Amino acid sequence: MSSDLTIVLLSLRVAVAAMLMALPIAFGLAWILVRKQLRGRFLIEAIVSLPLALPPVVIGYGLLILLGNRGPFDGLAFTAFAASLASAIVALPLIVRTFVVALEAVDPRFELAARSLGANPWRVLVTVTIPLAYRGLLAGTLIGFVRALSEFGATIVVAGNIPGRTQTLPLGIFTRIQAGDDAAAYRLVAVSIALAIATLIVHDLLLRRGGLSGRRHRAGFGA
Amino acid sequence: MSSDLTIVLLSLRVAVAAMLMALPIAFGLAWILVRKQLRGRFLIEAIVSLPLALPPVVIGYGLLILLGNRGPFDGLAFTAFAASLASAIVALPLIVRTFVVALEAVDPRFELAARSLGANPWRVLVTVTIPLAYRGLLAGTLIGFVRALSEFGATIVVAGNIPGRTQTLPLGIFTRIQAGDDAAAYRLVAVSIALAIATLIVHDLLLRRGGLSGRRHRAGFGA
Amino acid sequence: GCGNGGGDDAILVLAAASLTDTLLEAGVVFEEDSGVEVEFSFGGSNALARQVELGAPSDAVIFAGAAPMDRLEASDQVLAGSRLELLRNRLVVIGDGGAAQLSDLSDLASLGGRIAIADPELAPAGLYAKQAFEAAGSWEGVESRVIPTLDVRAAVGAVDTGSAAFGLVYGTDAAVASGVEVLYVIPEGLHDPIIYPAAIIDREGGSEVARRFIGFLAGDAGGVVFERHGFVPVSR
Amino acid sequence: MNPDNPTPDSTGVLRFSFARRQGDFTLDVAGDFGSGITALFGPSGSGKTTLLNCLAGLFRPDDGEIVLNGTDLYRSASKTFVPPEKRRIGLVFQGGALFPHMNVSDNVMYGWRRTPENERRVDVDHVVDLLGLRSLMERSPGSLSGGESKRVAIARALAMSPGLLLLDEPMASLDARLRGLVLSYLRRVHKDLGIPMVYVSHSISEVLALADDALVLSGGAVVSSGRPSRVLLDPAVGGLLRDEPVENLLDGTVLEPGGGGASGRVRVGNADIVTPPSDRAPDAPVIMALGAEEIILSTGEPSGLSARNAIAGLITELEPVGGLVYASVDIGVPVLVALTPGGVDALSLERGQHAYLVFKTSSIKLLDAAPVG
Amino acid sequence: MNPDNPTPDSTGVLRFSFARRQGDFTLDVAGDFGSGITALFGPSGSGKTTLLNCLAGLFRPDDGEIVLNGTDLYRSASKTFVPPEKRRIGLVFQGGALFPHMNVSDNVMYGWRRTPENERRVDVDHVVDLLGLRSLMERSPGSLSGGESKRVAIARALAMSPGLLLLDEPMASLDARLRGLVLSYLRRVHKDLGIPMVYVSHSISEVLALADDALVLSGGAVVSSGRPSRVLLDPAVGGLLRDEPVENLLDGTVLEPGGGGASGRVRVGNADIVTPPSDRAPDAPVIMALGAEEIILSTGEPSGLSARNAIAGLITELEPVGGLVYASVDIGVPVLVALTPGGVDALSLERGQHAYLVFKTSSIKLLDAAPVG
Ligand SMILES: Nc1ncnc2c1ncn2[C@@H]1O[C@H](COP(=O)(O)OP(=O)(O)OP(=O)(O)O)[C@@H](O)[C@H]1O
Ligand SMILES: Nc1ncnc2c1ncn2[C@@H]1O[C@H](COP(=O)(O)OP(=O)(O)OP(=O)(O)O)[C@@H](O)[C@H]1O
Ligand SMILES: [Mg+2]
Ligand SMILES: [Mg+2]
Repeated sequence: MSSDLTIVLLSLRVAVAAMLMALPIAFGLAWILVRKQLRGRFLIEAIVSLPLALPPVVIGYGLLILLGNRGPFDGLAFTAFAASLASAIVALPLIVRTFVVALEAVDPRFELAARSLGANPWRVLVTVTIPLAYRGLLAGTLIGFVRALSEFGATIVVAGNIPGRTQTLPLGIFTRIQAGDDAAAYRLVAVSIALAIATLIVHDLLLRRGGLSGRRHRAGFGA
Repeated sequence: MSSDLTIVLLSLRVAVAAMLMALPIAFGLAWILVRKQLRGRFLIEAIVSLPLALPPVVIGYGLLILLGNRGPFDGLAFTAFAASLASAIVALPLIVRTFVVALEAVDPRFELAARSLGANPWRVLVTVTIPLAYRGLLAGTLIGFVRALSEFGATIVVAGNIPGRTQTLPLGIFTRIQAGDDAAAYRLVAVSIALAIATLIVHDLLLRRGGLSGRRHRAGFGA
Repeated sequence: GCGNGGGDDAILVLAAASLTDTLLEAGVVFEEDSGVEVEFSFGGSNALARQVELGAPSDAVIFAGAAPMDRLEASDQVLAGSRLELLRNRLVVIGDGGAAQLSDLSDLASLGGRIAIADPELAPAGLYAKQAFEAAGSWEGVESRVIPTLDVRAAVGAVDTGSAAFGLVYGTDAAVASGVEVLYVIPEGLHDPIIYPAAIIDREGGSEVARRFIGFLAGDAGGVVFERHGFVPVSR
Repeated sequence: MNPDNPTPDSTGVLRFSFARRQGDFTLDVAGDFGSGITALFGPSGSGKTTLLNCLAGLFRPDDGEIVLNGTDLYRSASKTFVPPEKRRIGLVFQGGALFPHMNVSDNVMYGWRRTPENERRVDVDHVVDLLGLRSLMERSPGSLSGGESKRVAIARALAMSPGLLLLDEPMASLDARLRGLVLSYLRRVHKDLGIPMVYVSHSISEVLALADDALVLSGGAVVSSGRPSRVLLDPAVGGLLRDEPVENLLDGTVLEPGGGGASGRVRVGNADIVTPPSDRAPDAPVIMALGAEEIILSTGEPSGLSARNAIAGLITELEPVGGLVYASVDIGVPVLVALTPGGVDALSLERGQHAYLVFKTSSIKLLDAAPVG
Repeated sequence: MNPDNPTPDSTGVLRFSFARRQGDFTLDVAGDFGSGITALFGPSGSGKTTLLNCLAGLFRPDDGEIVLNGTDLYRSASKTFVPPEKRRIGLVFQGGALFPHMNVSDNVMYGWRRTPENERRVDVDHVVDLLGLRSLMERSPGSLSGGESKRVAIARALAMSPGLLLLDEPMASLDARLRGLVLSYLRRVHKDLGIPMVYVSHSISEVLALADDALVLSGGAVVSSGRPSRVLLDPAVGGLLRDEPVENLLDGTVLEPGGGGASGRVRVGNADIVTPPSDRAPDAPVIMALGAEEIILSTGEPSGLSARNAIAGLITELEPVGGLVYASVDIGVPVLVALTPGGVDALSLERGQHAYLVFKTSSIKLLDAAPVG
């Protein structure tokens, strides 16, 4: 068994990588779902929701087929990348749904005002849409990250349980429970909880930084 | 093995029961997080997020200790109730976070306007807050329900995998994979996907019913 | 009986997931014989043992290996003297279609490619596989290429999809998987005997029905069912 | 000024004296509102909206008291705070605050539904028709124009038959025709149902056309209050009103309604005044609005003027306010006339002197001409 | 009327002819806006805001064309649609639409930052001071009062130095003093920077004080357009303006500024007119606003009147509009006087007759008195 520290560092690396993969895609999809009146809309919704509908182990088998030698992405199974990918896919629907709720709350009037002030759609996205949806986007990221940290079923199937290489916190905990090593399991559970709380603290700090947004109407009845 | 139909019906029953437990609690917690400036706020946030931070199997073991022969709620382990409870706990953080995002987007000005028009806080909740947060609340419910339908790790530990009594869809899929009966496993995966899509369709219908809400500012720049 | 729900005399048996089909079938036969309903909860053997330890309701257990049963015995969960050996299984090396037959387990050390085994920490099958490598003196040579998987099925899946070149799995699992080929049957002497033990759980003196059911499984009627599914009943 | 209402000097309906800090701004006010219509005005950012929100219970003061008809709505000493839904105070929000998830009809009926049947005194159908909302009833607020939203907000607040009605710039975005209609309807509602009103406006002519009392805020403090005509001449207020005309509001009785091209006649004080035609019955009470700047003083009897009115009176006061001099001329009732210092000098006007008020028929507005509510 | 601008009849800066349906309402308009200030008015719900949104590119018409300075902004035939950020059209939203996540300063600077340096022609610091926003710069829009929000919205639109400025009721919620300041500042900006403006207002005196042209909408269609004085007398418009006074806007030159208690003097046409004091330099051009209803006609030379002005002129027209008769009196420039039919009869007024315009100094407003921008 690898040391607790190795496990924690690996878990963080895997979860961060998962977020790097999931967040841009999630934002793009949420944006399309909220702002575009596509005909393929429902299909996107369905595909995005799938990973939520299936037990992670099944997703793991699906990924194993994709990443195996016979699949298009030969040789990626049983690597840290596979673990990140599994986490990203499992976290994606949660992130997308939360992003959708956050973006739906943004009044398009502000986006139009920004455009009439000379901002092109990209600028509007960066200066208006994202800041206005900030709280919700942060919440979605939090959910996604914490979910990625706790991902087990898909990961162990597609990435295996290789200490030091793919054994993340949940896998480590599971292994120790199965082995009857309760003390070690409790230690890792405590570490998981600590990590989640640390994430929450960072989230709250970022929220406070994001200052004004989300409080838009709290203060007065003037305007 | 029990029939596919039995499994589907049981899964639905378990997931619906899970929602009945989780939704009121989730709404209450989200409401407190959004509207009250409590000192215990962070504690609530942390407790609510925990089930997300831990692998479901760990939650399952925790519940088993509570519901098992040696716990305070003897006799509840390995029942459909245990399965519902497990699903509810695992789904709760997702629902709460989405509800928080949805409620944060509700302008308190409308709530105050309603109160000045003679509505007490409960009426305001029912006639203003909930309808205004409708899209987000629905999204949270959708996420929670689909997550409950796909819950595996906690369920198998605390409710067992008893065909006809606690074998929900994900457990059924797992069992069939173990038995090497790939065809049956694929069939159940297909059923899971179909259920998720049906849920999405219901969600979209309800959204359309909820009509006005969420589109509040789309139409004009008049007001 | 003291399982829960399902009627007063129904019993609940926690059993290894690999026995699912077999036991459900045997359960039906037993029920027709005795008029008593048997319910099963299937899972990984180690997980089942943990569940019993933590207070899961159960009347009998059937595991895919001795270790979990040893643990339950050690913690006095099992009715003394009720343990018996029900079935045997074999460990085999599988490979994807093209690989050549092996003549010895140590051949794997010289061939390249990843080797999937159930995680020795998680499943008895993994333990047996590790013992076999160690006995063949090639554990050091292959350790870095070993992929510990969730369970035997996942090991089969890894080979089936080509993510691993070889796998060490039970003969019964290899038999039902279509895309893999048995390359070598590992001699039984290389590892602890692969025995499926059964026992009665020690609650209020143990369930009489459970005793009868285990007896049924160990007898001729049960043996027929097991053989039909590729197992070797110990009683034969 | 409205004979149906007790004088504003009698016990106020609403008494308040409280402070509330928000950021750098502190609202620290004391005063009372009578059972009539009170105009609340003051520069942008002077605290008008904040005051109304505190009265309605949407904001909580830091300290002080608010008493409505002898009942404490708020009192910091006893920690009393009556929640907004128990106050029955209607509020027309400056920004509308229409419920975006309900159609116009549900918005209007929201407060009505929560009013006990025996307290429903406002005819909602009539309000809807008068405000021109009938064709909008099924529409969503998001699709309304600015003026349409404002009108829905007014209807919504009225439909709850409030015990006190607070209106925060209800006329912004309304065109002249609607403004006239709404003004006279509010006056009618007040008269028929006795609902006291507090009315925020930046238009002094609007205020004068409607209000029995006035209260002026500046920088979060009350700088003047009392009868509108007195408040408007208050030197403390002068600077705030620059560029705004002062208007006389005179109680009168219709002598001849006129019509078909003929002018009407109205008796005000001792004088018969030629007015635009109206559809009022003879002997109907009427309010005649006449801008102080639209009256010319003549020392001799004028002739050959297109102005139809030349009313003899006695100059009782001459008061310089800002750059102007206001003369109060008694014609049975006092009438304010705005003069330039140069004009006063040129005619050597002084107190006690007789003079004619010269003004045109078209300078007159007759108020209270609304359809009956 | 403004000598700096080409006459409105010359090629318009902005030409439009398009239709847009929204729900039951259809806006179907054609017209043009000149390089001056155009007043857009019409009843509530007539389509003013919709028109502005289409011009700015925030709404897309269903059909038709919009051409700015010869460039197509929209043309359905060629599927041309220039996105709003490329139009450089500033829009002051009726509802403000301030960015809630930025403080006031960032709101104001938003468009400025996106303006190429060489196109920045508006002095933002000056706008901020003039609109009284300096102390609000760090505040969040949610904490602003109604009038404060409106002012920030004006500053934000100006700061981008737009090529065309659309103002949707910018004066709602502003008190009289601010309204005067903003009006004259806008006029100044227009004159100095040549920014054409379209200005929605419900106040006719505001319109007249500011506009070179007027366009009247009703029910989604253009019912009249042209010079304000002409538009206001258009019978098609009459019904929409009921209760609103008509105002004369006369170009003049300062003769004496006055001050220290003394009146000023302004030359308008052939006449020297006694005005309120101003701080303008002698010979400065000035606009004199004088309500048509505030003028009395006298057939003989009047005497003993407090009115300081009695200007001789010639009646060139007598036109009945609504219940009134408008006389156009030539005093070098035409001046409109509102009369009652009764008054016309009593003096037997007719065209070609000589008459005196009698009006008070205090009836006069001098415009363009803003601090220099
Ligand atoms: N959170 C806050 N921090 C600082 N100042 C605030 C805050 N909220 C309100 N104010 C200030 O309080 C003052 C009073 O606001 P209020 O809305 O009552 O003004 P108002 O008289 O209604 O003005 P208007 O006529 O422009 O609507 C304003 O100057 C406003 O900027
Ligand atoms: N989605 C819609 N469905 C039906 N009617 C609509 C819709 N959107 C706007 N309208 C109508 O279009 C008309 C024009 O609206 P607009 O906002 O342009 O009016 P406006 O002239 O600016 O009025 P105001 O002076 O009251 O602001 C209004 O009557 C409005 O109700
Ligand atoms: Mg206000
Ligand atoms: Mg509008």
